[in-house]
Amino acid sequence: MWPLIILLALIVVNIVATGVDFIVPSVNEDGRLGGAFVNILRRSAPLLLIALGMTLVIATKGIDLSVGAVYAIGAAIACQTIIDAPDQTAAGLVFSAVAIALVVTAVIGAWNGVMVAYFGIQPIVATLILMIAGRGIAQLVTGGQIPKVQDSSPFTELGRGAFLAVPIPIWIAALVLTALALLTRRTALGMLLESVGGNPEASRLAGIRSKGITVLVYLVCALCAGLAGLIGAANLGSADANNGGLWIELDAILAVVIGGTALLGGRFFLLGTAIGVVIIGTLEDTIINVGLSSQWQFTAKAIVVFVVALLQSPEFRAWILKPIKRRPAAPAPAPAEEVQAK
Amino acid sequence: GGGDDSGDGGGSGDGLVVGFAQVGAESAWRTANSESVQAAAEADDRIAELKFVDAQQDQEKQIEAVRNFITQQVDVIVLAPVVETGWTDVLQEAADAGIPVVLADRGVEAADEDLYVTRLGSDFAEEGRKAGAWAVETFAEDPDGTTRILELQGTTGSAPANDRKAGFFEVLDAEGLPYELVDSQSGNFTAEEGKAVMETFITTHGLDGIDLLYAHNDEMGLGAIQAIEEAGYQPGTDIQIIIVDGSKAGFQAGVDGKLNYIVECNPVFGEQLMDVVVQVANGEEVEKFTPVEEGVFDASQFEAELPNRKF
Amino acid sequence: MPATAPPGAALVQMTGIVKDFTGVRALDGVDFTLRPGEIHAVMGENGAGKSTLIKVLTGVHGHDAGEILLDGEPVRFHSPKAAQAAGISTVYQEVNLTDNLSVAENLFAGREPRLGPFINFRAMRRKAKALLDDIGIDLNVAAPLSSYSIAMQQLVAIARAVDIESKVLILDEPTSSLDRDEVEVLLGVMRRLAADGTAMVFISHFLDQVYEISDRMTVLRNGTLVGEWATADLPQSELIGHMLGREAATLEQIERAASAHRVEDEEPLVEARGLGRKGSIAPYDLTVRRGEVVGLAGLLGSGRTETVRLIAGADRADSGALQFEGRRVGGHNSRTAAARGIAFCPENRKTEGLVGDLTVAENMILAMQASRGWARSIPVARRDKLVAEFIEKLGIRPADPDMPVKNLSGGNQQKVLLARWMLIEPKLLILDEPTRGIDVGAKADIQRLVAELSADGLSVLFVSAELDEVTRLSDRIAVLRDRELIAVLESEADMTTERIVDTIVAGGRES
Amino acid sequence: MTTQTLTERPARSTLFDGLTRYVPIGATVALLIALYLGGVANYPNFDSPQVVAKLFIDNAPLLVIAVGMTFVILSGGIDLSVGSVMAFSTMACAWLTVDAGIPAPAALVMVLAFGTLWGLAIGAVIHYFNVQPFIATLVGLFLFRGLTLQINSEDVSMREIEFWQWGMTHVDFGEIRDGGFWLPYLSFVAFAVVIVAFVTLHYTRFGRGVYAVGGSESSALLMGLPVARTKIGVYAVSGFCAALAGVLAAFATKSANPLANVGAELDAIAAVVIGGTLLTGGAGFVLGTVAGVMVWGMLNTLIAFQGNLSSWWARIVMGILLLAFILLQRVLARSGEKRRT
Ligand SMILES: Nc1ncnc2c1ncn2[C@@H]1O[C@H](COP(=O)(O)OP(=O)(O)OP(=O)(O)O)[C@@H](O)[C@H]1O
Ligand SMILES: Nc1ncnc2c1ncn2[C@@H]1O[C@H](COP(=O)(O)OP(=O)(O)OP(=O)(O)O)[C@@H](O)[C@H]1O
Ligand SMILES: [Mg+2]
Ligand SMILES: [Mg+2]
Repeated sequence: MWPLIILLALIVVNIVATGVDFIVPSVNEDGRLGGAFVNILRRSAPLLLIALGMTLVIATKGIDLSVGAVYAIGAAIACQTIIDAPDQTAAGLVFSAVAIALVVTAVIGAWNGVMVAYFGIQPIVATLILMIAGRGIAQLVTGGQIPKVQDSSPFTELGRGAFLAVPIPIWIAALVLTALALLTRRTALGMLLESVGGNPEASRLAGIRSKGITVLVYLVCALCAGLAGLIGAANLGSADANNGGLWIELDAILAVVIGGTALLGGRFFLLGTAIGVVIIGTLEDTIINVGLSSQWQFTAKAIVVFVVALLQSPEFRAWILKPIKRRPAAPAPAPAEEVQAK
Repeated sequence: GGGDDSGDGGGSGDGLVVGFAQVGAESAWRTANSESVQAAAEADDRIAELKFVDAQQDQEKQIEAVRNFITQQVDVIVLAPVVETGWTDVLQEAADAGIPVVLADRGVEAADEDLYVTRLGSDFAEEGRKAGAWAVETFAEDPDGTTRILELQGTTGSAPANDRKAGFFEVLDAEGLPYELVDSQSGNFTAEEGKAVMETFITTHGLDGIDLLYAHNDEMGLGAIQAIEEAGYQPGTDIQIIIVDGSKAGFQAGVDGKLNYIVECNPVFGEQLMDVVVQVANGEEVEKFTPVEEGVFDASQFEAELPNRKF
Repeated sequence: MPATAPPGAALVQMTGIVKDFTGVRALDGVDFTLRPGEIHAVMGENGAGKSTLIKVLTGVHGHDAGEILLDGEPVRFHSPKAAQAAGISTVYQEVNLTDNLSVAENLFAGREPRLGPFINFRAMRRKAKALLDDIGIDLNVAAPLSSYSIAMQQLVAIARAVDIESKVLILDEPTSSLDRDEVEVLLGVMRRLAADGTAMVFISHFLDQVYEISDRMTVLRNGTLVGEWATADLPQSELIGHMLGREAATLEQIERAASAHRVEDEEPLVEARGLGRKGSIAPYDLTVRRGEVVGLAGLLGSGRTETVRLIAGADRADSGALQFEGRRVGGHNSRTAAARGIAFCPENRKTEGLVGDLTVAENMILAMQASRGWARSIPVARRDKLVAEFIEKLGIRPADPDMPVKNLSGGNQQKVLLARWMLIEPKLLILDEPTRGIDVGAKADIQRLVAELSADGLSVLFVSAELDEVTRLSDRIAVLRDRELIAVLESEADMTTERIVDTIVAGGRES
Repeated sequence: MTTQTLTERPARSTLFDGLTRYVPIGATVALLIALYLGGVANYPNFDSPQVVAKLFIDNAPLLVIAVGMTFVILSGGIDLSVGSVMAFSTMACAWLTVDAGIPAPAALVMVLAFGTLWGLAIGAVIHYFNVQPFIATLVGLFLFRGLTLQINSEDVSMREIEFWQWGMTHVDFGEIRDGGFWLPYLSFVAFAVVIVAFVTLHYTRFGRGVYAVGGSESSALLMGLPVARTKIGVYAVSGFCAALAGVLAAFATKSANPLANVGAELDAIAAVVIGGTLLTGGAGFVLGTVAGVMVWGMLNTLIAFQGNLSSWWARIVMGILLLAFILLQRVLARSGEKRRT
């Protein structure tokens, strides 16, 4: 609930700064929806995909630092495959380029999962390996160049096109969000994930295939990252192995946590993550809209994140409200000392 | 025991061992630069081996690389410094070890002048000035009086971003061009962010009435061009665009009429660098600064120049 | 010893204590008085609010209304540390130690002997050794606490609390996983402290212990105060009546259900042949027939847990073979075991049993869901029905299936864990200390349930530190000593507490 | 039965009990030595003692932040702000001494005090408001990068100020040209930090409290340990270390760069974890962290000596070396560790 309030506040700030045009979608000549907020959503799609995958990983008490590198690999493979072909506009080619990219990223994810589940390596280290090597692999694929796909290739539609007036990246992100939500909430997968994250040993003794689930989760996360890379590359028509998705893992984790999922595993909230992503996306625009210079980007982000984090903390709210609620001089107990039998 | 110094210079008889501490691989420009240097060293008989280290844009890593070259006792160290300051000690160590240092691309602060032999590279402020000069010329008689400018800066705090900005506005101010800097944000030298920032510029300020977009490199410029097209405008016509660098893709965009002016920043100076390195190793006199040959190109030259582009 | 208030005056006086948790009122105007030098038992069913009362007193939880006086002075502690500083030393219900540190460090954490600013490890180990010797346990004090069983850890926690010089010592179910001998030692220590003038609060579901040691008792029910009595004035049956709010007649000892059917005739369900694991349990043979209840008896650390974990597939055996329903079991692990119908309810509910963040309902259906696979989730209606049924059957309170299980009282958590395994309708139910921390009423319910299930053909293998419970429920008893299975007692005559103790002692002599 | 020995004592050596927790760090050190010998066998001049000394010259600031990070990770937290705090501290040194003209020693004290205060503040937020450490310190990561850029968006030189020369002053051990090596003063500062950290973690109540809180915070609270002080304390230590690392960086380069140390927090975390400390808290050693930093530096040195790797192959090889290292460490640790039940 708090993230939603913050998001609304940000939107209000933007509306005050730039007028209601900010939120009201406009219709472009070619019938596509445009406007500031739609653009934010469209641009946030890759981050959303990654953050969704990350949510699942975090639910199992893991973390995936390699998503940025996987993003770059997905983008690199797709673009390189396309530009290596004689006819960049062939639909079949684009289809196979996308398929190859997704298969490779899935394999990478499975690898991460195996390292964590079967070799018992701490997730942060296991994925650090690919975080370091992954960009190298992406650069290897592109030979250090930035492959540029012809604008006429159907591939670019993935990032720039629209379906029923709504930009395709938004469709993809919404679809994945719905699919994951259904998959985790309609089946028992969500509960099993939370169980593995909450208490792996108890889960094992209860007969849960915790290793299989762990591998699956990392696989899905990498797949999401690969897909995000495809959208990013399609949007630009090019793949930048070195900078594509750089530090996106931090933003993704940030979005997950803003959305209310704890890094300690257990309960996860896909919708919360989505809101977190939109907050981050809106924030970047807000800085420009209220006329702050580039130097402010980091500082403003820090402030907003801090406010969200504090508002989400019941202890903070109690502390702030205390002087209002109760006036008696008797010192109330410091709230943080309450032990919730953790 | 460390008495075994047989490596001294890696067999000075058959050529030089050169250590090259490169900034990173952060852009196509940089990759082209690395490849040019590596290829030139490979092809050059006078060079026995090129030790190449990529510091991933981190000064500490680069200093570490230089120290490693010193320990390896290479003949010449080539350094492409990430930033200008902070090199005194490590350059002094190289001097103490009797290894000459050549700077490539960016420079170091003036006070360290005695610690390197020569610098070969581009002058970012000059590139900014070149861009500024064209802007002044083009918009001298702007019908509405003031030239309204959007700027896409490079990575906040990096030398090219700072100098290209400074050089550009230096000329504008000096020439007295009436202008308004409508907005200026960092696009981190990447197409991705260049596009995103441009989209926001468009929604915030609109494009009508904006005269000029100045992008500190190709990638950002190309990203911005897409954003402009997607918003339904004609880049190069509805808004004039200057980019710095001049990659193939940049020139292609120029040929397609999507941008108006390219200030070259040439990464392909490997052969020039090898000549300098050999001269330095032989103790010959060299100039303190050797500029890389760079040009400027306007719409009339794009077509002709495109085939000559190497990156 | 700290000076005590004049006789008769209250050392601790709590009046009108109210504590609300979101949705639950755990304490509702409870009064509690602790007098100097007395041992005061707090009694009540699972979830009555005993632990909460203690936690309010010692500053773990703040309270919403009421007053606490210590030595006549109003106090409100902000943390257990403050309470400790004021002379209240506590052993909380769950073992609350840090098992990554050594035994000695746990004993002295926060009050390590020092040389200047530095900890004197040598002195600390020496003192730790002495302290443990004092209560009769022999551990390697430099080893990490995690290498010891939950019972051992409980003893360490008690030793720590006892050693902190204090005027009030609070013990919240300290004996739940202890053997009778350890209990004896603990009671001895308590008597000694009482003689020195330390006032004590004692919480236990073992009525005989309570009657043996306590001077007075306060009974809680459903978060409210029922009353306070001198132990001598309150007969056991009346106490139970007060606790449960109903007549105690239902609590008659349960007849051994085993006598109802002849298990010898049944075919074996499980046969372990030479099953063993290096460094953990010597190879053993053990047979469990259909419908049979086999109890495991032994001292702490004798290897009972290890024995059943091998059969449950929780650990991998490195020798021997296991037959289930006449077929040899290969690739045995928790998952395949559950699929075959082997349910294992582990002894440490906090670390091996429950998933604290999940709800009661989710924890209950976890094993069932795991055996169905993730794709086939249990239909909501079916799930609600099953969960409601077991909440009812086991008397889980509050009867809210959507409450995070970590917010339940200890005993109710245990019941949730039991429910999880009963739900999968197993063929073999392995229970490791199933009645830890469960109140008298519920214990009787559970024992009856085990008897009933076995009458229906379910086999049960169970471990309990309470020999009475073992003898009462079992058809046969396997006796362990020193990580070896030394005897299986079959005949009616053999299955007495005395025989078991004799066997353990003799077994040692013979080998 | 008497109460002589109530419990049975499994046949298990006490020596082994004590040693199991040293297995990961033992494995790390053994592999480190193997890496070094591999380098010596393959590259000329790798046996120069300066190769080892260099690990402590170039990585001195990393070592210092990694030590601070060790405290935080042992307590079960994480500190992502160190890289930015470090860059900010270097920039603050430059700003205070070059622009504001404050005497350098005073500036140094101010910067260190700032780092500590920041740690205290964020620790208090984490503890009292129960904000996840990852988020709270991520705020620091953004905030101080932003503030650094706002102080100055370009690099600043401090060479004119005499004081900053101190850090790189050499101490020579033997004749450098034939088998000697040198270390600057700032390496000794880093060593001092390690020693103090080691003693604090292992021989003081605060240090043991860090392990206890990392093992189980709620238990530590119920045991009556000063949880608040410990949790806030570790962030203060980390903040101090980050500021100190910033000062060391100022010494090392006599310049401040607003974009310095991006990602340093990950390097530090990696070093800590490679050194055998568990990210979940409660288990690990500060000496393991030293080994972790050395591994990190050694891998970089190997790649530099190899010298013919393109940018991408360098990354890939780094990844492969790290992978091999971690897998081997894991295998060694597993075979050494007896599975407990
Ligand atoms: N942190 C919490 N949040 C919400 N409810 C809680 C919390 N802790 C305890 N409760 C509730 O308070 C009530 C009293 O619990 P308490 O632990 O005091 O019982 P108890 O008498 O100690 O029982 P037991 O004998 O099982 O240990 C229970 O209904 C329990 O669910
Ligand atoms: N006296 C002791 N000295 C050392 N370790 C012990 C001792 N007693 C128990 N342990 C350890 O405790 C662990 C648990 O033992 P185990 O579970 O086999 O005991 P148990 O018979 O199940 O007893 P209980 O479960 O009642 O504690 C074993 O790993 C063993 O190493
Ligand atoms: Mg209780
Ligand atoms: Mg046991």
